[in-house]
Amino acid sequence: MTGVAQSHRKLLTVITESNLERDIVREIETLGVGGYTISDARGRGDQGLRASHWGHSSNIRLEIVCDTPLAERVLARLREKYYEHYAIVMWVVDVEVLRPDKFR
Amino acid sequence: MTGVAQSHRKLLTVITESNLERDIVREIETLGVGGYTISDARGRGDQGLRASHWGHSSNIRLEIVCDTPLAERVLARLREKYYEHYAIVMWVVDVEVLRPDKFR
Amino acid sequence: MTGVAQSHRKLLTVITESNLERDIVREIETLGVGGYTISDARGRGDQGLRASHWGHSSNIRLEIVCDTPLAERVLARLREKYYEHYAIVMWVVDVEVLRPDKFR
Amino acid sequence: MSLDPVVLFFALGLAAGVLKADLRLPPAIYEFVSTLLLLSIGMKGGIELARQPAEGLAGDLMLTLLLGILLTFLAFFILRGIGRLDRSNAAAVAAHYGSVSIGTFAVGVAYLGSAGIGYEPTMPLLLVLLEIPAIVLGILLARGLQAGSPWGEIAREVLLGRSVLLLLGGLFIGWAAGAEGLQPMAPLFFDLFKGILAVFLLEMGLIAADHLGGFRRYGLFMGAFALLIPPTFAMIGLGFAMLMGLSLGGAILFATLAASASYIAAPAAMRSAVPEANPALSLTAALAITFPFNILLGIPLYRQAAEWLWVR
Amino acid sequence: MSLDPVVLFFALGLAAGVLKADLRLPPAIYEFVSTLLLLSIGMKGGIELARQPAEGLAGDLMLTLLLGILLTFLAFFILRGIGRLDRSNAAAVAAHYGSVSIGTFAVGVAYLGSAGIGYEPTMPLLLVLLEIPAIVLGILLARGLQAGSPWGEIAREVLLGRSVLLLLGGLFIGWAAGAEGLQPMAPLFFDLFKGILAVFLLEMGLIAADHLGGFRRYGLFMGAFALLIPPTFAMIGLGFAMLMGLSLGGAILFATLAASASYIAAPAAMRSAVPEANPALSLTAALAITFPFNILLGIPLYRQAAEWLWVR
Amino acid sequence: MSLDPVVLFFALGLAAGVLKADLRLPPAIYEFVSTLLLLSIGMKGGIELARQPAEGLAGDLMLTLLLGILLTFLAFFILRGIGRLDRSNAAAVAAHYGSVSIGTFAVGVAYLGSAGIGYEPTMPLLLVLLEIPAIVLGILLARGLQAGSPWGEIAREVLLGRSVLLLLGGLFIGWAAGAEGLQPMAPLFFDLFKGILAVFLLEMGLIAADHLGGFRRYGLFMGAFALLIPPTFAMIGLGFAMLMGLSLGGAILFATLAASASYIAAPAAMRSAVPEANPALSLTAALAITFPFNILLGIPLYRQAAEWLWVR
Ligand SMILES: Nc1ncnc2c1ncn2[C@@H]1O[C@H](COP(=O)(O)O)[C@@H](O)[C@H]1O
Ligand SMILES: Nc1ncnc2c1ncn2[C@@H]1O[C@H](COP(=O)(O)O)[C@@H](O)[C@H]1O
Ligand SMILES: Nc1ncnc2c1ncn2[C@@H]1O[C@H](COP(=O)(O)O)[C@@H](O)[C@H]1O
Ligand code: NA
Ligand code: NA
Ligand code: NA
Repeated sequence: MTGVAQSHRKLLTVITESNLERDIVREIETLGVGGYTISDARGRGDQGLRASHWGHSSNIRLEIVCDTPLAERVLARLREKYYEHYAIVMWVVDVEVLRPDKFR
Repeated sequence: MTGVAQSHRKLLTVITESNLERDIVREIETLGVGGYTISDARGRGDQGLRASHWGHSSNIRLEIVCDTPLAERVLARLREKYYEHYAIVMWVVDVEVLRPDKFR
Repeated sequence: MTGVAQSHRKLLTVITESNLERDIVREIETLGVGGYTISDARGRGDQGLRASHWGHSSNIRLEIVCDTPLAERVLARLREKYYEHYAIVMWVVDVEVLRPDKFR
Repeated sequence: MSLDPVVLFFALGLAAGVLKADLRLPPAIYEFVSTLLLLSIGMKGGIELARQPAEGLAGDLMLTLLLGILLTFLAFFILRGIGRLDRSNAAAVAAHYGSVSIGTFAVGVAYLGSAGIGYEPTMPLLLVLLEIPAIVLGILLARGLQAGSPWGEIAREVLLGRSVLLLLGGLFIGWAAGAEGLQPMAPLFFDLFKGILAVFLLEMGLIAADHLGGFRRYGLFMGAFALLIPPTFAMIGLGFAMLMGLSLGGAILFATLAASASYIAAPAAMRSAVPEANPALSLTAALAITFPFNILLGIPLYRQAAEWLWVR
Repeated sequence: MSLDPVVLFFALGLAAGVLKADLRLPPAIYEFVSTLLLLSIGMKGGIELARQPAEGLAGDLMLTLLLGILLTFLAFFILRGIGRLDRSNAAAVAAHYGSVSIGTFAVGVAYLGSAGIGYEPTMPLLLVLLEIPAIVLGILLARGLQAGSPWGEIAREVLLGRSVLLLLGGLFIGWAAGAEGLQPMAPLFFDLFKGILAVFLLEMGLIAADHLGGFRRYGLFMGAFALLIPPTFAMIGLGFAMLMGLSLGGAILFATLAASASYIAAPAAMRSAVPEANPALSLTAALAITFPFNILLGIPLYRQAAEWLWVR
Repeated sequence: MSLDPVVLFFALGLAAGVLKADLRLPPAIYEFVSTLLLLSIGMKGGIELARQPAEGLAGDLMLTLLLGILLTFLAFFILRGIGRLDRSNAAAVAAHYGSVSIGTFAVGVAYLGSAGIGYEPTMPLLLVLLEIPAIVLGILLARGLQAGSPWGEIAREVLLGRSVLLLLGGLFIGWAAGAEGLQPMAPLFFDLFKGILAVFLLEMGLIAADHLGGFRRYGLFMGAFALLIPPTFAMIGLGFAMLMGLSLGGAILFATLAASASYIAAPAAMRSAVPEANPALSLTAALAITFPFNILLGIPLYRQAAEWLWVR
């Protein structure tokens, strides 16, 4: 991966229930996440179809670009807190960023 | 790519016409895709601007995390069925996931 | 990264203020970008929370798949024009694509 | 031959669209507004139906189906013969023009309302029936009777489409509950009808403006087609209306239906069943020319023609 | 025991949903429509309250709280004892049935309006009060008085929930401005009420249809529970209404509240406080069985029972 | 000096916002509601205009432009001189206060309606004219007459902005169709006006609450500025209203316009033309202080002042 930009970071993507938004945002901010992006989504997974136009069963798509240690902490925390009872899926990608200072 | 998470998978992203949603979902489920995420999008490509607020010409953004063979099957099938006549674009990224069992 | 698809490109993701959409699209089209995808988003960063349901403070999420030189030109141009005064964040990922001709 | 003020909203939307000004309403509002219009139209019909049961309905339905088939064939042969369009595109465009536009029908209903002219309560039913054969025929003309055609899926899409279901649902509710039962809902569904139609037309003006540009691309023939087919089909519609013995108001609405081109059901069906046809071609014609022509000039024109024939 | 025509819209939505037809309105419209309903109901109550101040309110409020607690316990023990549900699921379902459904209440209000039966202006207040204890109790039954429970957060969610706030806000506005002050707003909030309710019920029909499928999964007991609890709870509600000395209309509404099951506040609270409970179980029962039962059969039934008891 | 009940909805929104309760309506509804308000206001003006053609309009327009320039300069020098703001921020805030708020104007219209006071039909035209010079001047004050300024783009944004176009479009439709022609649309555009305004104000209360927090950051001077400028500008507006020979109602509305601060057109224009200015600074002042002040206290106050001057 030769860089068009200067620094390497992790992009953590989380798909989960929209009703968790408030809670999850509070959680990741406590862990030190300073920047994130959220958009609305629908989908299917082990918990079945989550495509209702209704609050009860729609998803959000949360993206966090940060360094590896923080990504690991966030992954661990979300897994521990939500994996058992909620619809949630996470994946991680390597990204290059322009201004590393903006992403811890 | 050293892992914050344990396993490697492919993330296939498809941008296409919203009116294909029902059809494409049926198609990928037939191929064995058990999980996917969809959000609404707009954009421009070879088929021109697709940014109308109207059903006729808006896009969806479909994401599937799965193993390489399944990604290849999905790519091949969508290419064969939709490339000729529909607005569609696809790309693939390497991702790390926490629980490989959730992604075939 | 062994290829399920044939060619390598860069995926540039830009998160920025929705009111810049018109302006940024004009800018990247001038630079030669032929295809892009936009969706609506909210989030937090150095400029604070941008989650109002109101036009003033919501975000867009812009994705461009293109070759490395074009990605570099777009990055440089957006940085120069918007970094100082606007809420904006960008990152780059390596992607594989099926039909390289669709992405410059 | 005066215009109904509601079309001024269409003009405002068109002007804003041409100036690239952002008057666009969110899609959610467009859907809300069109849902209310469809339910209103259906309910009005249903209430009348409960009052004065339709006679000779079977014959009218047959003739309506026949008209749908006739118009689609006619459009197809003109497009192939004179326009030299390839088979798929000719079939797709023909399906649009053989089918109907509910927005145009709503303007017709408002127009008759202002003019104080009554019409048959079965019109929403005829509308639904005129929407369908053109779409089926369009697909047949494009693909023949191949095995591979997803007929089941297409039937679902057409018969259970939003507009068909809301119209028929409204018709049923109006019929079952009657004028008195629906009295408490009248403020939303009947009193607001024309205001809601105004909002709808503002939006249609913006959408039409989006498609105006398409014209330079598709040239003179398509422009002439989109402009001349409506009055021609309207006259054929008047002929059928005579055969069916419709009232003056019914005849005007029936001609309006024949003259109108679908921009919701047909495009969706053609996109999935005839993907090789260029969707922009049909939409440009239907939205940017035929729709404005019908609501601005057509409807008053068809009224004059009908009056000339009916009140002789 | 005649149906109000507004439920025909529910039937249309249900039919469309079962046919998998896409009549769904965008979520934005659903929120708009429910906001208007909540404000209307609150404002109506507030206007009456300003006119005839409530007497003996404190006693009514106490009894309402008591009823909420009683119904939740009753549901819980039936679910545990007869249904053999595990503790979390029993508690979650009990919270839904001890609490109330505002949509059901709105249909009750429309029903009384058509029938020309008045009711106490304090009903919206009792509604709010009946919404709350079941949720708190549901959490307690599931988790006990553990230290870890996020009570602060839960209190916030329930007390500052959209529906509670809009109802109380409307009540306050109606009380402060009075009928005369709100006169210019009557066209939106009062004249459109029933039309808006029709749109809301159309949507509810579609949502109910989505959950119908759940039933094969949860079996006979849950079906019977969702069908038998409403009339049972309604009778208990009538008993309390008698104790409180409510009017005929007030008693019918109070019974309707007792019979109804929450599908907005309770699901949200249970999801965050009792995550191990299966949310589909409660929602299926409340939305796909209890809600339709109440608006189609229940309300006229509770009216008959109340008339029998009140007009003796 | 009594409040109009419609502001109770603003208070409800504000309270909910401060309590961080989620009463927010989807953006689609906000746009729908504001579109209806803008069209209504324009149409009302247009209908009156058709009835009694405006005399001496040219003079009024000139004076309105002049007022816009005067207010912007005044605000700028106060912000620079007393507030010690840097040039860009002073210019941006000045543009907001030299321009107008349509929401405030709508409350003024409703207020006069309740009070039974008439006003000149040209007010929507003056509104549009007062919106523009402040924005242009604000950019000039920030950047000087540099070559690089995207004037074309800015002119587009301001002149073809949603609110300008809807107001002028409504004005034109009202003028062209007249009261009689618009009669069938009155239920939506006129009867619902105040209810729709109530929904709009509920939302504005929530938005204002979002910006309340900004105040601790920007300190005492900005608070005082946002509170004292409105009555000051209102008095200057009354002076101009006298020069223009406006009626009592016209003068109250004109003062209200002068007192109001833009929170839609100006923020958008400043963000793109003066990006170095802090957008939160102007918005906080305009939304969290000036808007509430004007609708809660200002309008009744300006009325008293106007009555004192006009009815002497
Ligand atoms: N393999 C996958 N690829 C993409 N998105 C997924 C995948 N699996 C699940 N999701 C998303 O994550 C949400 C929750 O997943 P689950 O917990 O498996 O129900 C689903 O509703 C989907 O939107
Ligand atoms: N290079 C690209 N980068 C990102 N998105 C693209 C690109 N090209 C096309 N798209 C998206 O894919 C859709 C269909 O593309 P096309 O088939 O080229 O018209 C467009 O409307 C865009 O949303
Ligand atoms: N570390 C991050 N990860 C993901 N998105 C971010 C991050 N930082 C900022 N953003 C997004 O970019 C927008 C602008 O960022 P900023 O310029 O830092 O305010 C924010 O509103 C977020 O939506
Ligand atoms: Na036709
Ligand atoms: Na209950
Ligand atoms: Na001002």
